[in-house]
Amino acid sequence: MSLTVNLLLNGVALGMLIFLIAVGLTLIFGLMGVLNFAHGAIFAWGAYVGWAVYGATGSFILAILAGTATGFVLGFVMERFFIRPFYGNHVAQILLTLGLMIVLTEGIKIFFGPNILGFDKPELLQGVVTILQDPFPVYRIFTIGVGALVLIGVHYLLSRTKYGIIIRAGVQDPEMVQALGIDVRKVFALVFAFGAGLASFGAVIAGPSFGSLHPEIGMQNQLAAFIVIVIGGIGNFVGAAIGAVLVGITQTLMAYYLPEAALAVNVALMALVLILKPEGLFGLRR
Amino acid sequence: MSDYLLETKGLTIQFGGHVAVSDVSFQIKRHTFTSIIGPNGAGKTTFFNLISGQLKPTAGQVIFQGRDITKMPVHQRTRLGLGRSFQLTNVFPNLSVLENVRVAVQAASGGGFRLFSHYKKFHRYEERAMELLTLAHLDGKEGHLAKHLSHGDKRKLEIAILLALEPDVLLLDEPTAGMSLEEVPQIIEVIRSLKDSGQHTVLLIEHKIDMVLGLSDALAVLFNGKLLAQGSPDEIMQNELVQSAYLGGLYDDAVNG
Amino acid sequence: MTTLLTVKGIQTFIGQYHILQGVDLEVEQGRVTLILGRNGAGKTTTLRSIMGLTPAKQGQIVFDGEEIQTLKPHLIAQKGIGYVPEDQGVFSDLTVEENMKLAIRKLDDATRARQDFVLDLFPDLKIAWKRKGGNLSGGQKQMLSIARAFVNDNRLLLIDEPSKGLAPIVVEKVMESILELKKRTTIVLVEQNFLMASGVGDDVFILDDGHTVYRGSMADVRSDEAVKKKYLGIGL
Amino acid sequence: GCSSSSTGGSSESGSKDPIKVGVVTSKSGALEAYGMQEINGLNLGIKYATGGTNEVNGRKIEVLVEDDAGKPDEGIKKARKLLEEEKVDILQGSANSAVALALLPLAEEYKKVIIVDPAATDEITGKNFNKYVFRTGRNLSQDAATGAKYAVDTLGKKFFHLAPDYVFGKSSAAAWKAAIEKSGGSVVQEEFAPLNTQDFTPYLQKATQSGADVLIVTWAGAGGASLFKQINELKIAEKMKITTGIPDIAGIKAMGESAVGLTGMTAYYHGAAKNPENDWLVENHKKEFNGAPPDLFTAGGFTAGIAIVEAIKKANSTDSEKLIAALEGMSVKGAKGTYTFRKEDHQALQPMYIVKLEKKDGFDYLVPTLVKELSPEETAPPIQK
Amino acid sequence: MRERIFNNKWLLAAVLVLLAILPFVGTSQFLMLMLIQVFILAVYGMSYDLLLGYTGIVSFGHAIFFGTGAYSVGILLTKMENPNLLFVAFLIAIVFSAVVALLLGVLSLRVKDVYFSMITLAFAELFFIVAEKWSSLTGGNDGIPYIRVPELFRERVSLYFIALGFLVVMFLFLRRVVDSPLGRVLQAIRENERRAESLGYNVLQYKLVSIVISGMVAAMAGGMWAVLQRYVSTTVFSLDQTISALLMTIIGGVGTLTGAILGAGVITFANEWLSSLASVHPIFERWLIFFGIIYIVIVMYFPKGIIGTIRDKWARSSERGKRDAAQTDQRGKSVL
Ligand SMILES: Nc1ncnc2c1ncn2[C@@H]1O[C@H](COP(=O)(O)OP(=O)(O)OP(=O)(O)O)[C@@H](O)[C@H]1O
Ligand SMILES: Nc1ncnc2c1ncn2[C@@H]1O[C@H](COP(=O)(O)OP(=O)(O)OP(=O)(O)O)[C@@H](O)[C@H]1O
Ligand SMILES: [Mg+2]
Ligand SMILES: [Mg+2]
Repeated sequence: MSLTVNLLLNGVALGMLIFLIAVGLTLIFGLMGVLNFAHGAIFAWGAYVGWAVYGATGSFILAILAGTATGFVLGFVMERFFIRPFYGNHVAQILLTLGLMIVLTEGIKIFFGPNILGFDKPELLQGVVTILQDPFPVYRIFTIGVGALVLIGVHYLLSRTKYGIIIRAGVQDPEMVQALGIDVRKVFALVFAFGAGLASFGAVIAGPSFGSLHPEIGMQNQLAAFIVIVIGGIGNFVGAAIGAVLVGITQTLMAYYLPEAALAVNVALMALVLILKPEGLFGLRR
Repeated sequence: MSDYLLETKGLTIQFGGHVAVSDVSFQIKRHTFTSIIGPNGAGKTTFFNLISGQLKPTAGQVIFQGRDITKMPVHQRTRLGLGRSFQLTNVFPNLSVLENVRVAVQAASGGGFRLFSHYKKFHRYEERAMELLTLAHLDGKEGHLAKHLSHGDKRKLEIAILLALEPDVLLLDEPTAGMSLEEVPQIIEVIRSLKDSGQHTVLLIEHKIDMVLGLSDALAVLFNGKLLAQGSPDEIMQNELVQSAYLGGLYDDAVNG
Repeated sequence: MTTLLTVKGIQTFIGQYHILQGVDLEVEQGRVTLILGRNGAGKTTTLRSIMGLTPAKQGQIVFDGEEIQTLKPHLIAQKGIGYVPEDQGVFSDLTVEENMKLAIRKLDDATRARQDFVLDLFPDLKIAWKRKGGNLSGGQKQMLSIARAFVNDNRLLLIDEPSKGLAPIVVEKVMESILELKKRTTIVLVEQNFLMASGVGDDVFILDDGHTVYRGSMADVRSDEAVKKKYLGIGL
Repeated sequence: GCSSSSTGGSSESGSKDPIKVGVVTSKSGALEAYGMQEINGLNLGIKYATGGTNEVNGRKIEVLVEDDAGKPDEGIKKARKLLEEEKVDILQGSANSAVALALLPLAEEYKKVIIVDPAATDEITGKNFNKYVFRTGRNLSQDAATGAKYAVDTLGKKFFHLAPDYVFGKSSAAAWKAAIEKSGGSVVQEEFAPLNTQDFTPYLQKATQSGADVLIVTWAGAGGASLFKQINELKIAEKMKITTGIPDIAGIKAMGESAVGLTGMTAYYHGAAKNPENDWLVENHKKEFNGAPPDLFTAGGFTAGIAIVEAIKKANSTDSEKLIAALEGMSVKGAKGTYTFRKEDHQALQPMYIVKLEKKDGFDYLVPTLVKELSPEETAPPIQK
Repeated sequence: MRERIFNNKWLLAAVLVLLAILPFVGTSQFLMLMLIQVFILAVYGMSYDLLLGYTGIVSFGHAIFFGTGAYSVGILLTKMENPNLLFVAFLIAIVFSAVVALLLGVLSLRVKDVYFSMITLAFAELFFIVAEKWSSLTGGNDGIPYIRVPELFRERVSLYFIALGFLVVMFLFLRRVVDSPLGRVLQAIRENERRAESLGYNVLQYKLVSIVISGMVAAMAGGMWAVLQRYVSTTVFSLDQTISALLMTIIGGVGTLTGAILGAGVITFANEWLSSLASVHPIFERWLIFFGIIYIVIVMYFPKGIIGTIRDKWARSSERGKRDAAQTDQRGKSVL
């Protein structure tokens, strides 16, 4: 019993971590439809800048702010100068964002070196609490909490403001949105930057959880982000969160009960979901 | 074999709580011209979608040439001889106008999987496609990409594609909407010639009542998904409800004069 | 009478194609100006050029004394110009409600009143309020598109073939409301349905092959069989 | 294509053409850092063995480096380029085991000696050996022999092994198992986790439940730091002993405080080796690279450089057959002391270390302090070819 | 006709003649090696273009076929006593990959758009994982070295001509496919799947045919790759392998076939050139960054790929009257 609870809790924590990694991408890929292969690189930049600021100031809050700002600015620049002409053009997006991914990743190696770097948890969030006889790290509770807050915040933003519908409409027919008097380009730029900011925010939170950083860290987690979005149903923000938790729990349980297959969990789960439900768990049939 | 070429029995489709087509039983004789009228949202297009297979009914049957085709996929129905045009233009945007029609001609002659006969050898297809383009007043535009056509021209292309399929039954969904005043009569002529040829069975959805009256052997009226009335044009035009709820005052002249 | 919109010799290219080769319009305040012409004449492109969607390369577009031909579409729209495109431009992933919400520029009491008005005009939309735009019938899409333009306090409406796909009684209602709206706003109408066009139109411009080839009043056109025959193919 | 370069004619000792050493290793990709250590070590080794002249028998030694980006296909292309375009006399590489394995047939095809380092898979001097292959780097069995002997002697008898789920992890586990059983211990459970695992809790839970005394962790790459942080956080050390292969300095640094007191084997730490060659290496490395000391794989590169020079001197030629004859059974003095290329499989037997990570003033990482040095014979791997 | 310039018989024949005399004018062994790589990768890229450019489906699992071909040939050549049975190995590889393609198509084609991309990616990952885990057969990450091939395939010059011939035959074959009635239907499906269906075409069947043809061609390219490298490892199943097909096709221009050939050339030579720059100046130590910049520049200045964009420019310069005379316009636009 306690083992199962412990595994489930860890699964949820892992899921929330994946959600934090994926949350920015749910906007950029899920909502705006941009196949952004540079997302992981933005994530990595957020983590590295967060790491550097944390190391320099010792303040985790400052680290979060700086990391988030980095992503926001990168996202803004990327949208403004590169992505903008290519909305709806997946073929061009693939090439473009792969190029940006390489540039950003190499940039990290130039600024921070190719070696792995340790990222320690802030004092306050270290240690474990005991849940049903098993130790459970405080930081994971923190992760779950932050994930939940982000989920609520972004959900609120999308459902209570016009941004959600402007984007959905703008993806289909940007001209018509403009003809309705809305500066769709500005909205897209902001949302893209916001998505990138969320990615790097998630990165600073995830960094101490990983314990270490390396330049490929974004790439390594990018796939999982795409996977949970697809499992949840592209464009469904809450679906992505549920997908993430599902992946987290499955991963943890498989690691324990069927480790031989652990390597294949993510993709196998995605394949299974899509075969059974071709538009993802909560996706809309188009 | 039954007397009817096409028949629906209790055809029904429900979207969520909304019954778009409700228990429609409807028969069409071979080589007749039937028009379907009814207010917006009455279920006319949905009814077409059920016949041509784009949608699957929640209840009821579609019977074609005595066969139950309710579960048959779209492409097989087309091959059986059920062809349709779409209300909202539905063409191949990045193919040339000629190629749009040519692919349809090719479909009609079943030449899809051939690999080792170069398409250029299919002069017949191309010639046939050109004939149809001329018929639809699109000659001279065969080289344009379909997406570059003006709205009215796309409508014409839609008709040319349908004709290329040489179907036994033509399902026409507002074929002339958006076509210019000048060309509407000519397209109507094309449709009339189909009727006169005695080879085709036509089912037409149209809001242009004068056009409907001039062409149809029979009229059917859909209201809120239900088949309200079916009969000769004269009979239907006498119907009070049709007059008040569908036609309004504007068309009094057209009907009576 | 004041001129609200003047289009002077605009030339518009789409890609490499020279579509408009000199189109002139003068739209008087409080009147319904008709643009007629055969398929491919350039009517839609003219409206799109006014909206800034396919900007004119040469020529002038003056709205209320201000040149707007270089402005971005959203700024043009914000000047109080509403647009009903010929393909309806309904957002298929959004519900009718969201489509309306998106269109409303400023949600005040007057707008709410206008929204009630259009929903009374098109009760279908009320019924389909929570349905996705993509699931509407052809006519319902047309209604939604018109409703989006009518709901704002626009000074100029550009309407591209509104009658297309609408049942006769609805066409009649739209005509009535256009005649009603004329009191508050100005309308440019592209229409192939001559019955409708002649019922509401005041001034007429006829385009052919990217040029303005005729201008006159509705009464002129109605009585001028030669013009009708030459450009509109009617009166046969 | 194999006829093109084997009779290059540059093997006469009177020739003044430079001797070309072609290096194929990772200068980009996941193992970039290891590749750089290897290259720096190699250059210093040649410099050391030639007394700073970079010349042997009157000929200059030229080192040509090509980037394999961690991809075997790329490595093959680069090696062919070096062999065909540059007509190199000797190959050296790679940081990546797969690349190294892919290069072996090329050495045979072009009849050129390849000095492998730091790639560690046993197969290089085992199943896929050919006579042109020599290795200065230690192999997985040497790692295992080192760690296992110490662990069985001092930590416990029953072992749980956690390793990454791919060939490297599997071969490591097999090597450890063999070595542990040889020393009289037993492996009660082996678990393989995906290389990019983020949450190790399920695996660590299994370890504590397995009844083993000792947890062996074999982990290459970035996940290691995170793994040790979780081991620390979940207080696994209170339940069982832990041992591992100690990574390079960046890796240790990334572990942070979590690894204090961790004991394990290592192939090299600059503070552990005590010999003149190492002293020279440390001094000159620091001089050349802003005070940075040589790292885990610098030693192997350094020794490879020395071996190349010594072999050429001994053979008095760059002819491959003569070089092979010279290298077989040859001993060179390298960064860790004496390395001997075993005649049978050309694997260099070499000293190995057990170290303990300790906090020390003046260091921003836990310093590996020598617990025990094992002799080349003690850690000699089985001959597997 | 201008838009056919890149399919122009004479131009292509000239290039072919040039390539054919290359080995006799003192071309280095290494340059020939590079060209052999280009030829083989070009076939792989073209096979992808059939899916992406002509059928309009974005597969993220193309490596499955390349890998299947490479491993089939690699393993069979290692196991078979006689390397001269090469063609048997190829035959088996082709049949095997056709079966794989069929199964894969049946499983994934019911899924649409990006979902299709992702499910193919999932299958590719599964293939990769199986190859990693089944190391007794595949050598896992370490791979299979020492693959024996017939002498004719070892000799650089003869291999050069074999690879060139392979490219030419595959190009002619694929061009025939895309210009055949079948190919035209595929393009119609790309443009508007639902509409093609209502014309009476069984869309699923056509897509399956497309995947199977594409898969078999890719598998042959994979087999040739194994022969060239005489080494196979799991990288042939990696996402990178798929991405390289994508890159070659997009850089050259989707829906052009010749674009994939050019793309293969650009990538292979740019890679070689940039990675060698590091020895010229330390500023190029991070040479990958320039690779990234190349991608970005190509997208910005050749949004439809090099050949796609040039072809468009040509079309644009022609007068309006004859506009769009091209049978098809390749979409740089969304295919997902
Ligand atoms: N997929 C769907 N989901 C929900 N409602 C739908 C769907 N498809 C159609 N409807 C609704 O069903 C009704 C019938 O639509 P249909 O398109 O058949 O009307 P129609 O008679 O063709 O009207 P029009 O003359 O305007 O084209 C409409 O009210 C429409 O909103
Ligand atoms: N995107 C485009 N690219 C190229 N040519 C175009 C494009 N859109 C329209 N055209 C061409 O421009 C001309 C004018 O088109 P426009 O849509 O303005 O005509 P229209 O008068 O509105 O016709 P309709 O009555 O059919 O709607 C046509 O010849 C059309 O083929
Ligand atoms: Mg309809
Ligand atoms: Mg128009």
